Amino acid sequence: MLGEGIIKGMVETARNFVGSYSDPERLTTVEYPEDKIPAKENARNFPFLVYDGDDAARGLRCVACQICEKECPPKCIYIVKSKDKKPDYIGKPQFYPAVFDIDVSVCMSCQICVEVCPFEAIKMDTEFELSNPDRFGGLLQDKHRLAKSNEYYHKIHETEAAEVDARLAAEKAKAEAKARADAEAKAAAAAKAATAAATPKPAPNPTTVAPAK
Amino acid sequence: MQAAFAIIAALTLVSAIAAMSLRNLVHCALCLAVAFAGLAAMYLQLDAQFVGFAQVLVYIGAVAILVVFAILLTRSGQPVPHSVVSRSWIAGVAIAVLVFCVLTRVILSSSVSQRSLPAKPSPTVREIGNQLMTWYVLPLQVIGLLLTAATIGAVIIAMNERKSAGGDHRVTADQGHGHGHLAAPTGLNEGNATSIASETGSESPAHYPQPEREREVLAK
Amino acid sequence: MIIGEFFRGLFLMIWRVATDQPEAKADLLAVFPPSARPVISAVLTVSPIIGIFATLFALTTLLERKGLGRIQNRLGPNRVGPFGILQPVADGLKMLTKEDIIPRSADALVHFLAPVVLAVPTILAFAVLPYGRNLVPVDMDAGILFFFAVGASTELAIFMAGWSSRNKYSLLGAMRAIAQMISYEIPLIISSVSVIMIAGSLSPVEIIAQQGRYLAGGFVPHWFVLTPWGLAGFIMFLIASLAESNRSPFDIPEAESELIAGHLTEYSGFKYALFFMAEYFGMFAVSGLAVTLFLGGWHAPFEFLEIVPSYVWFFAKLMGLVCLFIWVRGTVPRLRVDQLLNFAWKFMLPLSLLNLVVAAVWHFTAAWEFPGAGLGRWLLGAVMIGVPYVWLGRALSGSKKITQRTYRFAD
Amino acid sequence: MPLHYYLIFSALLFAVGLAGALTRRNAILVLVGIELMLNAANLNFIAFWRYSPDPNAIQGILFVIFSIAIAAAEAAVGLALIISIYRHYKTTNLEKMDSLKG
Amino acid sequence: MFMETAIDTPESKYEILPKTLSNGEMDGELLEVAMGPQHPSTHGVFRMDVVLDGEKVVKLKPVFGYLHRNHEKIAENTTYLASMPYTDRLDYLCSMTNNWAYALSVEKLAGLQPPERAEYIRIITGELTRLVNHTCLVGFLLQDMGALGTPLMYAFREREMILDLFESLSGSRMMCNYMRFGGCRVDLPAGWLEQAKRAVDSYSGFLDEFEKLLTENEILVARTQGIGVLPPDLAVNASITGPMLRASGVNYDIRKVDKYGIYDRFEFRVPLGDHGDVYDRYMIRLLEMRESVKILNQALRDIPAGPIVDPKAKLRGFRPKVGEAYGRIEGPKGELGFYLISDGTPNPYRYRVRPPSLINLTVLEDMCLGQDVADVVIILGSVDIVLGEVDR
Repeated sequence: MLGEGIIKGMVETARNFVGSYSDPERLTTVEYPEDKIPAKENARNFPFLVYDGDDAARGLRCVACQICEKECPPKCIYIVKSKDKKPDYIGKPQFYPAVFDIDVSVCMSCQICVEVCPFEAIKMDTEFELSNPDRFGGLLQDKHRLAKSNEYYHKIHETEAAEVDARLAAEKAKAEAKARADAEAKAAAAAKAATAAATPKPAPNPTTVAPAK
Repeated sequence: MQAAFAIIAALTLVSAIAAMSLRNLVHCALCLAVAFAGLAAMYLQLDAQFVGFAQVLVYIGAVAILVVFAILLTRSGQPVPHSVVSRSWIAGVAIAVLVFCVLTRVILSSSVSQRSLPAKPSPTVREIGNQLMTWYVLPLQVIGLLLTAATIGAVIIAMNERKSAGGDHRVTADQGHGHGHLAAPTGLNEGNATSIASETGSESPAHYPQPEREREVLAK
Repeated sequence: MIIGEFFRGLFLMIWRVATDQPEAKADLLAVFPPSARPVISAVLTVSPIIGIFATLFALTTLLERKGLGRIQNRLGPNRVGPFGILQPVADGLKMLTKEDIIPRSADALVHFLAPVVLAVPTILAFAVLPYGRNLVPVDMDAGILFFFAVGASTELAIFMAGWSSRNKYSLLGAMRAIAQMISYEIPLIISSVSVIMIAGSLSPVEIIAQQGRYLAGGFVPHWFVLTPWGLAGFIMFLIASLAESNRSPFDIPEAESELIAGHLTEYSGFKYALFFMAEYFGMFAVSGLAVTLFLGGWHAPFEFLEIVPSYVWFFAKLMGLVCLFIWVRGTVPRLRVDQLLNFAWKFMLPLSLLNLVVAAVWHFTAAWEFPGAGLGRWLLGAVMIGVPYVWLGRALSGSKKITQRTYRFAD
Repeated sequence: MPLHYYLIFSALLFAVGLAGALTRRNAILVLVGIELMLNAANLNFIAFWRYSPDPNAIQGILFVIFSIAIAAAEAAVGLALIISIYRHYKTTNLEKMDSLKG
Repeated sequence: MFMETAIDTPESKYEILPKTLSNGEMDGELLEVAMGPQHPSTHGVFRMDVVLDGEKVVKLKPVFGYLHRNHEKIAENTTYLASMPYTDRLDYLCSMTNNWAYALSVEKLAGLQPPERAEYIRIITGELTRLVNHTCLVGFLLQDMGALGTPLMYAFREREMILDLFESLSGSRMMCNYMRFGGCRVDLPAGWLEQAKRAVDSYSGFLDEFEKLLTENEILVARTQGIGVLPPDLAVNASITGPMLRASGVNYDIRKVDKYGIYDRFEFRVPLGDHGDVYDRYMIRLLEMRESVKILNQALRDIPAGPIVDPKAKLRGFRPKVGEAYGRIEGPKGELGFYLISDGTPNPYRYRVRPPSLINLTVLEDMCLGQDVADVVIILGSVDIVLGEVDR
């Protein structure tokens, strides 16, 4: 009969109307500035640079190898390598980024920089409230704004950070053990040991790893 | 009373003149609606409520709309390059003025026109209805018949005559304008669909059986 | 002295209105010189109507947005004021402060006049509705005719809006609007004619007076909606009034997904607000007429509830219908133009004409005396309107071969 | 207010309608002119009824009601004719519709 | 005009074409309307130049390219991996299947084989994506029909659950960028499968609710049945794929034809329509969602433990050997394929997308001729386009 389907539909909407009061599960809306959905552990928004210890300038893991700059699909990373070197977490002298800029307005949050980084130096942040009245300067993040501590990394990605730390600790232990063994052996092999130290995972010299183009 | 009459009369007359003299036909139609509204107001002023409302309902609600529709359907809304009045417009105006003069002469010479306003009558709707259904029932029926005939006639006249207009409006699919670009050769049936599928797929046509004719009733 | 009299009159007026007493304005008018009285009286009548309906308009927009939100499992507006109550104020301020854009090629005068021409008749329509026992602005002998006459003149305003915008969508929307409004005016009028026939009057006051009785010990009101022809007429009146007020599923003139906003496309700011307001006013007016014709006007549903002031019932019924409109809007998709016209001409028109016959039969069977005559009458009327309903409904959908489809499944 | 005010006004309206019907080129406006003339006549009926010695004889009103109905029918048919002619000639200019041949 | 009711003759669509159109003149009674690029229901920046006779369409020209982003050329100038996030943006409603199709073609090129668990994850995410897409589509379609948001909001309510799943899996709700060559990026987080099971279980309830709400609605039925008919032969000749093709009654589903991934292990059926009109396209999508729920139930039940990436796969310095490959999947909108030529460098030599949205759009005019303006909107809605994919 004509009208039957419409009445069925109206019963359905009435059920939803009542349901929205009796069953708050139906309301998926979150009233944003007051309530926030807790960030998922895997959530990603924009990259940041991890540093160990307290000093952002000294503890920065990035060695300015520029792999992420090359792999970045929208090319939003800009790196200038330093002239001098500073010791990394193992103690080996490495370059560090004199300039490390990420243009957040260009970044598309794809996480590829994180995946290709051999040094666990760049990670994804869950912070998304970056709106800014300055369209260009305000969204161009430099090294100082990007640098966040390892503790912060632990806070936002607990499982992942624990894995990363374990891996780095293992590598450090391995490297130290090797260095100790080598130091006990010969002074002449010391130079060779330095190159061998990081063979398993982090490449010894970034320039050799970067894909030649 | 006098003031109200003066205002209504002036408004009606101005809009009637505008309706007859403006270049843009849609403006003419809108002015016509104003003139009709003014006349309705005048009926109300003469204590003829029912007629006044009927005037609004029929003239503004229907006739003015019909005029507007006709203007749109005949694309007369655009301004015309030539003069809007005919070549013999002077004669037309002269005749109108003449008619007006004659009428005025007659009105002013008549003794009836000097009659003053009698007491306010109270024709109820019920009374009008009673009259219509008793003394005037034949005219009412005739009007009903006329309206029916007019409706049918108008529909038939204005009906789209494309179907009978014939050849000059028709183009075939091929000479059209690229409609044929995807038109399939006739006779392509499901068998062809199967063969196309087998070209792209890696399996043999046997793997694209026609779906079983198992019919599932949608209703659950 | 005069001021004291004035306030006494004002107080008396409010008191008398609140307690359903007649001659509410008399004492207040006595304060003024006789020559000024007609004007003052008109102002005293018109301003509360406009004020109340403007408030109702604001509340309804909020109610609609809240209700639709809940139907859609959203929260609805809840930012401005507690529970979003001040949202209409914010909307109004936004509308008023927006730039008033007139397209360069538009016909500026007609473009300007259209919202005004639309707003005037919709407000005029409130003049003949009885809001309470002694609350009728103009007790007109041909009140219903007046209502339909002013209702008919809104079409021209919509055409003006659509044509003067010089926008193809606007023009299409205006053409659709006119076609729709003319088509649905006929079932609207004919379905109310059945009431006029039974009541024997075009006066809303008289029609309500005829519905003022109670049956079955004061628990069954003598409303026209409780008769077979009245129920059918009421439903048809509601459907037609949905179309008249351009509400979903008949919101074809401003079909958002097809014609952007139809005749409103080129309007902004205050003019748009006027259109919006006129649309809601039209909805109130036509719902008020439905209440008057079919739902017993300001009469209470049960006799013992007559002690509640009459206007409360009127506005309660009015808001009930408005909520129904909102509910329908939240459920159904939009019809297409030709289907809409088909529905009007091939379904609503024959059915409403038939309803006239049913009303006549009802009138003439009133003399039935045998036991169970009341029930028999009811059933006769119900069958007379129900069978053609089913048949016409089938014919209407049968032309498109609407069937329950089955689907094949391939493994 | 004497009756002849209304009558003269009605005559004026009639003359305007007549002038329009006689001078305009567009067929629609000619029809509009005729409508105006009909309205002027209706006004006469109402005015005479109102000023008649026995206003309870409502023939004047009934006449106008019939006249309105006829005018509506006339407008509908007339405009349908104009649309039909427009389909044929692609114009609504009366001076161009001068041949009997289709 | 209002007296001419319902001239509904799709078969006479060529008859009403006036001759004047071909020599550039407009007949006095025709109205040319540009629907779009700024129009509420063109699903993005898309334009249809429509010639109307009253409200009937006599000519329709789709104009697209407003959203062209040079996707294919960009991909030829970046590494294989760097194109992966760009595929998310093709059809932004279903990034998972886009990722999958691209990963599949690169795997063909490089000879990688994803492990078992990765295949299962792909099936699960792919079918979830199908649910997301079809849910959105029916919501948008009904919105176009004027149902004022209610079906759309119900659809979005359900979609939210799946997007939550995607977010906890890949970190992003819509731009998942989750598949990798030879597997997936990360393993399922703890509790994900249970959450997914809950979401899938509640989906049948939602579909029931949705069908009760509208499928029997007289207005919907009258608006959609017999509208925008796509005959099967035309559909095949225009290489239409996906639900649109199946609604026309042609049994062609790449999940069955190619059995890519591990689709041969799952029990599911392919619904087919008989009329090829908008109603069939709508119903086919609803029925397909029910089939997807079936697949998901099986996959969530059977998913094994194990690695998620082929150990041969390399992230950095990925250079497939010289060759070409075409990988295709049954995307929610139709056959989504990626054609790649490798010259041994880190960048593909040629990269070409077969976008189902674009190819399904080619029959738009044939479906719309003789219909009303109002129908054009719902026909376009039933084609299911995403302009990101059409314009690339």
